[in-house]
Amino acid sequence: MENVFYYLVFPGFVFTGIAGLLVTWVDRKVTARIHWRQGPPLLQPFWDMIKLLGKEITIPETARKTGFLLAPLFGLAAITLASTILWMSAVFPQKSFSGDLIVIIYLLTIPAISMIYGGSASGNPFSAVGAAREMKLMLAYDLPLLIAIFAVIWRTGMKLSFSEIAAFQQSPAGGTILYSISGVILFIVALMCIQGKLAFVPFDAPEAETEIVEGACLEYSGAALAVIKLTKAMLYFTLPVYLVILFWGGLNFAGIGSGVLSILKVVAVIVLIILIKNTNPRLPIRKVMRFFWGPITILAVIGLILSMNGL
Amino acid sequence: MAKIIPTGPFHPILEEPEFFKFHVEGETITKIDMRIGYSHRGIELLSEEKTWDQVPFLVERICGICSFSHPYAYCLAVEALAGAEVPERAKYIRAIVAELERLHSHLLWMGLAGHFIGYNTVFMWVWKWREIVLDALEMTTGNRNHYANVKPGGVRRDIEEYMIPQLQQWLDELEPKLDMLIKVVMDDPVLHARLKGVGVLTKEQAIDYCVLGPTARASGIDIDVRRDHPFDAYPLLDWKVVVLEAGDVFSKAAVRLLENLESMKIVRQSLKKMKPGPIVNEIKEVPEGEAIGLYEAPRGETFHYIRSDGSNMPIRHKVRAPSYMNILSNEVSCVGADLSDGGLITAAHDPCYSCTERLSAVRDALPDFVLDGKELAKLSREKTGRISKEIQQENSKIEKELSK
Amino acid sequence: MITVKDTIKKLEAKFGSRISVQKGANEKQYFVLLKDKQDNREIVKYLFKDLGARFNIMTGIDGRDYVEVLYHLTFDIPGNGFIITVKALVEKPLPNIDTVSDIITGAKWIEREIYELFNVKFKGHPELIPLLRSDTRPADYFPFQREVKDTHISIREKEKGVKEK
Amino acid sequence: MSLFMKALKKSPWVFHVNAAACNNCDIEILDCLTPRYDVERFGIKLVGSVKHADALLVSGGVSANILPRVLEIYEQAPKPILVIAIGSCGISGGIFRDAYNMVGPIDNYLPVDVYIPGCPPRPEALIAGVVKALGKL
Repeated sequence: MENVFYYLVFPGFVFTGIAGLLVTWVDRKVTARIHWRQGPPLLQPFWDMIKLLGKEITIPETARKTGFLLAPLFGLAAITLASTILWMSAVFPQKSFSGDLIVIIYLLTIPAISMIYGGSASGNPFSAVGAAREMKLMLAYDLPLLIAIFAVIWRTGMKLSFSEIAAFQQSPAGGTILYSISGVILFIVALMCIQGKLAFVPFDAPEAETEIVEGACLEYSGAALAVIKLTKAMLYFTLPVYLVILFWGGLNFAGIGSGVLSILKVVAVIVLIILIKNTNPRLPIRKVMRFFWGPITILAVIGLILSMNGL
Repeated sequence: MAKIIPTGPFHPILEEPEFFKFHVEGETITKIDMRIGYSHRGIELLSEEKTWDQVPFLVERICGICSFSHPYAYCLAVEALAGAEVPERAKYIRAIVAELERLHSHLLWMGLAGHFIGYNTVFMWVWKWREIVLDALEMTTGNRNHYANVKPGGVRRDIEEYMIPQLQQWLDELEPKLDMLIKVVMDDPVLHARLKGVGVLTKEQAIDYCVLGPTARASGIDIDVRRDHPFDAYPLLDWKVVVLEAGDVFSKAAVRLLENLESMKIVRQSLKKMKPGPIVNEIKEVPEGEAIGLYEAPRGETFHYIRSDGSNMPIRHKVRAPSYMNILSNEVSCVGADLSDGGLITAAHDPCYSCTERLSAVRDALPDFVLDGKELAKLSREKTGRISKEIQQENSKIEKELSK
Repeated sequence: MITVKDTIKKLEAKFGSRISVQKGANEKQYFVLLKDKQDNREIVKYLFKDLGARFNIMTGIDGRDYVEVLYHLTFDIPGNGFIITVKALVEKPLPNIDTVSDIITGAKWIEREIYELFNVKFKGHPELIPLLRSDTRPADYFPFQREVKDTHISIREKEKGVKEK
Repeated sequence: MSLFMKALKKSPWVFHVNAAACNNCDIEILDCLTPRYDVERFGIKLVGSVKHADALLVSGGVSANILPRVLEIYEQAPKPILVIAIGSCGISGGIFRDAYNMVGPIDNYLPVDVYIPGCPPRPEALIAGVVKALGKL
């Protein structure tokens, strides 16, 4: 029973959902401020969700019904699981099992796959284009991300569980990954990949709202659209936490001071993402792939080599 | 890719139904077919059922951005036919409202062009400043656009004394912003790299296609109806016509930017020179005959031809908006450009249907793929992104050499 | 400095009896009536190429038994620009006239529009297809023709026909 | 269901259809986005796909060749959907009412909830119109 509470309420669905929606609110507010606009009120994302839940779900007859409706639910389930495991390793270190890093890596790719499946199932040419681009984007950022994570595992002495990685970084012997040359390089690589995973502006070809009209989620409406937007919001909250745990000495809520510090780290990563989002134009999907396979992968390999011989 | 049939999805760029088909080899455009007429409303037939005084209301609703130019050209035609003389004060009021509208139209295009290249903040800021011009227009004529201010023989609404200081204060508020905008555009390396040499329209092509307004002045043709066919207050004021030579998208933007300053000058001088007096002398009856009225709209010369048989209604009224000639020049200025610039060039001369709602590129081997207007906007934004990166790299290289 | 006076003199010298010149509404607008519509290419070419006029637009006016085709050419001289309009009368049953789009490329679209609205065929036009092409209008419906326009009500009937289809 | 209605009032997503308008109503809709009016404060968002929309802003008296497309858009929109006719062209066909290829205002074909008068209607009127439409729910 206790696990159900963990999955559904505390670090799981409810907590991440609310936090995710708050983060999207911060994002919309900051972008509006840059435009000298006032931006939406605090509860706006919540009202959007509730409204979408009430709207009618229209299914185009060209769509494969079951796939079209189930795909978003897969994405939501995956992100809930991922965020629960992530937070469990931070709040109750003894609960985390060895190898949960590998589980998280898989779980975090399922939302993208669910978007691809949903987009192509909807039968609309626009969404087909959106789904194809999402696939290309996934291929692009997966390689450098895995190299960066492997470098972290190598640095912490081949440990595969979050709590051990966090413990290693906090212990005087290890020292946080970020405070070393290779650490900084790996952090930048991971940040770019996170930006790609969230499909934000420099790499938002799949769902570019002024491009192919909302991309893959064009045909979704009502509750199905609410699920997609919620998954995106929860991703927006979970990925910075994922980054902080791997690269920035993990989250520990032992004392008040360290708890506040780790929250600030997460906020810092979010602000970084918003900054990248607002300061550069969009890249076409071909350029995005070339960008990821070219400079970013080379950077990741350099980071790996540097961290191998102890820099 | 399958055929995409968007039917008016909203897009921050003003979308009006216009359809371009680029024939593409690899990335460069070889040929373009254009199809217009989606919002053809048969206005010329309607104006034959309206009296001389009702036609300005119809003619001003041809297009939302130049809603003072069409009635103004029409009234000049009627006044030529009736041989009426417009009172002095009415001439200045007409010049003020006309130039304010030119400012409002150029700023609107600036914002949209900024969005098209990828600078969303420019879009928001320029439209924020444009509100000042709309306030001025609303105070002097009562409406933000569709001013219903000009009528054959004079003007409908007078500019009272208390309005003048407020107008001058607004203009002083706007002037520094325009200068800042000009500085930003003139020496922003990314814009130079992005817009220079793109979609060039040489002088000979411009003459052959008879393009008008800023599009012609950007290609070195020194024509401006306000100076060549002088009417009303323009010969009494001193201002100059901005002419550039390069004919590319950059000089089309630069011509518009510098024209804004000229319009400000005209409005300021007219406000000073205006003396109290009557603002209209009614035209009793329009004799039989035909006449032509020309006016320099923000996008070029508008042409109105009227023919009357002495009755109180025109029997034929021909209207030609400037974009009618400018859009045709796409045929030449687009060829040779690469696809991501295609949308930018068609939007560069600010066509009155300023949109590329649907654009399909036809590749000989592949089945043709349809790019929505928005996709075009994305392509052009990416190019900006790429160019700004290259420039940053160059700058960093230069700094490294300097620092050594 | 080209002025109105000597342009008219040049025209009369070159075309003499084939044209008759009338003054328009004011000093700056002159109308040149062509006796025979075949001369339209020659006079437009002379005005556009030799005298350096700018082609403004063409207008179609539907008369009882002929269609008037007007070519408006403008001279932009700072301070005293003027407009010369060449009028050609095209008899009704089968209105057709030579195209000028090979002399002035800018005239391509307006000739297609006049063809679509007045049914005037321009011989030699590269692709004479309707310009506005609203797809619900039957091919033989020319809204600007006098027979259709005279009785305003008839437009509504014809229009109703279009709507039911 | 009142919570859903309250939510609908708080975040109305709007989709714009240009049925042969003179592009001035489109400019005023764009003006609502700009810093001075900024409709995002009320949660109003302009969406690119009709599937996400709660309200249809139809501007312009409908012309013959755009009518079938506007009807198709209406069918695709998820119900409950509001139809708001913009400007005097939207209400009565305006000054182009008896042009030969205009087929009458939008309410001959779609159930219209709110008419926003004005040529062009001011941005404030547009916002008030959308808010009034929500009140009708």
